[in-house]
Amino acid sequence: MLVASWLLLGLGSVFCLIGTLGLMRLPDFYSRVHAASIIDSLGAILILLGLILQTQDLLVIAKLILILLFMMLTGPTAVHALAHTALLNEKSSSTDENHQLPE
Amino acid sequence: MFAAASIAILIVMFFLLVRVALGPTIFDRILAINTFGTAIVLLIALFGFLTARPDFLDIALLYALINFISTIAVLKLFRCETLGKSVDE
Amino acid sequence: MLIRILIAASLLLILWVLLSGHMTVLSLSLGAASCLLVAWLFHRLALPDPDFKTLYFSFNLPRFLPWFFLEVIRSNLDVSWRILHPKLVISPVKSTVSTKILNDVAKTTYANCITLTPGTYTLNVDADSIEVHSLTQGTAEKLQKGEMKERISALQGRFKTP
Amino acid sequence: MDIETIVNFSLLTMLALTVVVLIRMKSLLAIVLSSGVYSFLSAGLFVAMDAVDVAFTEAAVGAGITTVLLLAAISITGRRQTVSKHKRFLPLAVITITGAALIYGTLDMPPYGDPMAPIHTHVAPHYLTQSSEEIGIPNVVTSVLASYRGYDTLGEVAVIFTAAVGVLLLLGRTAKKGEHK
Repeated sequence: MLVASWLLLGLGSVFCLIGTLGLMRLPDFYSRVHAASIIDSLGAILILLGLILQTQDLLVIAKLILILLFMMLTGPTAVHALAHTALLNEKSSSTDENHQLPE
Repeated sequence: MFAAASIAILIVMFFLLVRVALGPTIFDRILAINTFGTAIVLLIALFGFLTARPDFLDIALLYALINFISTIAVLKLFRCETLGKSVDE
Repeated sequence: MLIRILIAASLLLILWVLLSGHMTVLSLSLGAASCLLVAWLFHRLALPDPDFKTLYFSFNLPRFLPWFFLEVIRSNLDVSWRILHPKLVISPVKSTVSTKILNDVAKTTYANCITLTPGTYTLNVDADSIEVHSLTQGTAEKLQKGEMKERISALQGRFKTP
Repeated sequence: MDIETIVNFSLLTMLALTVVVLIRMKSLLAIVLSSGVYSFLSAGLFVAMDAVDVAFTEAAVGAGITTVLLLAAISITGRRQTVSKHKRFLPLAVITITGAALIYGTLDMPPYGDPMAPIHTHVAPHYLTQSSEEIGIPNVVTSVLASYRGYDTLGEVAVIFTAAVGVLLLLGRTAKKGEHK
């Protein structure tokens, strides 16, 4: 049980680091979103699962599962809203010459 | 292992901060800040286990929700130029 | 409407008990009162479906979730490999997927599942199609084949009509 | 060096870095968002120092409400910082003197976590030992805030209520103006 938990925590950290590397390496905003979603999905899932295996307290497990659930529900929504707004902004700035590109 | 994972998350946070500073577009910054929220939720959860006080999880839970709200608020501002109207208007 | 408020309040009460951990009469009654108040205040915002359509929706979830979890791991490994590759083998592409056979809940689930698997995320959701940004040509083609869509449309159960 | 020290120092370093980033930025939207990062970091620091309740407030107020309120303010003003034409020496002098005074003040403070510090020897033991008998709430911080310092908290609530009413009045007026456009 504990070995599995350490393994999950370690793997989660590695995926978080890979996601960060991607966030630094990838060339443009739209591809960077993919890198950030590695941290949001597998990085967070593995670390929280690893923590769940560490405890026997049912309340703590319930809270960890709730955190996981909220993240899995809000994460994609936020990413979609971000990408959609970026897309709209790009479209309106390509038709409107006076539009300033956001910094 | 908690310590190693915490340090990994701290490194992640540092580089996200670099992305916030570099930009170049505001959407890159928002993306980095949103991910920063995820990272700090994980850090607090790990830190609670590190110090054997899992009641810190309440705060992690609150952060997971707050982070979403501020991201959505700023995106709405972008979309509608104001916070007081609905998206369809 | 009263039933919907009560359902929402009892769901909130479960959350209250999970978060507080106290099972005394005082704590529970205060919790119930505040849950009712919140459910009433936000009844215009969102309440559980009175016809329980979303409940039917979730009966097939145990079959879907393990597959989806494996899919998340697979796509994570794929994107990680591409990031770690010294030459950064990516070919970002936008594509459109039709969602005509899905109802609203399934559409939302589909869009969220696409975003949750790294390598693809939704850019735009229309009435009967979803615009997707993929990191590589391969993931875009895989999405076009529609395995995930089939599995999600199987989740819809008896409410197949949109 | 143990891990808690590492976490503390890393958070503090990132806090300082965030301030530098904030100063260098010109776009007000980016500044408001990055100040959310600042709140997250300082709340993380509060967690590391065991001040869980303060961290709770910092997260809800600093990262949540403040961000939304500042965004609302930006939406009815402008998005770019105007270049100030004032002389910069006076503000610099004021800030330097205030900062120096604050740092001088910290020299008198007892070390962090010192059990013999004045704050830990006066009323705190009484609160810690007697609060569950006198008030009957498991959380000591709550009983101190809501009962031992009840008048103080009443005053705070009045301040927050006034602020909320003020914000509602200001935002409500602009919404009506928007309708006329």
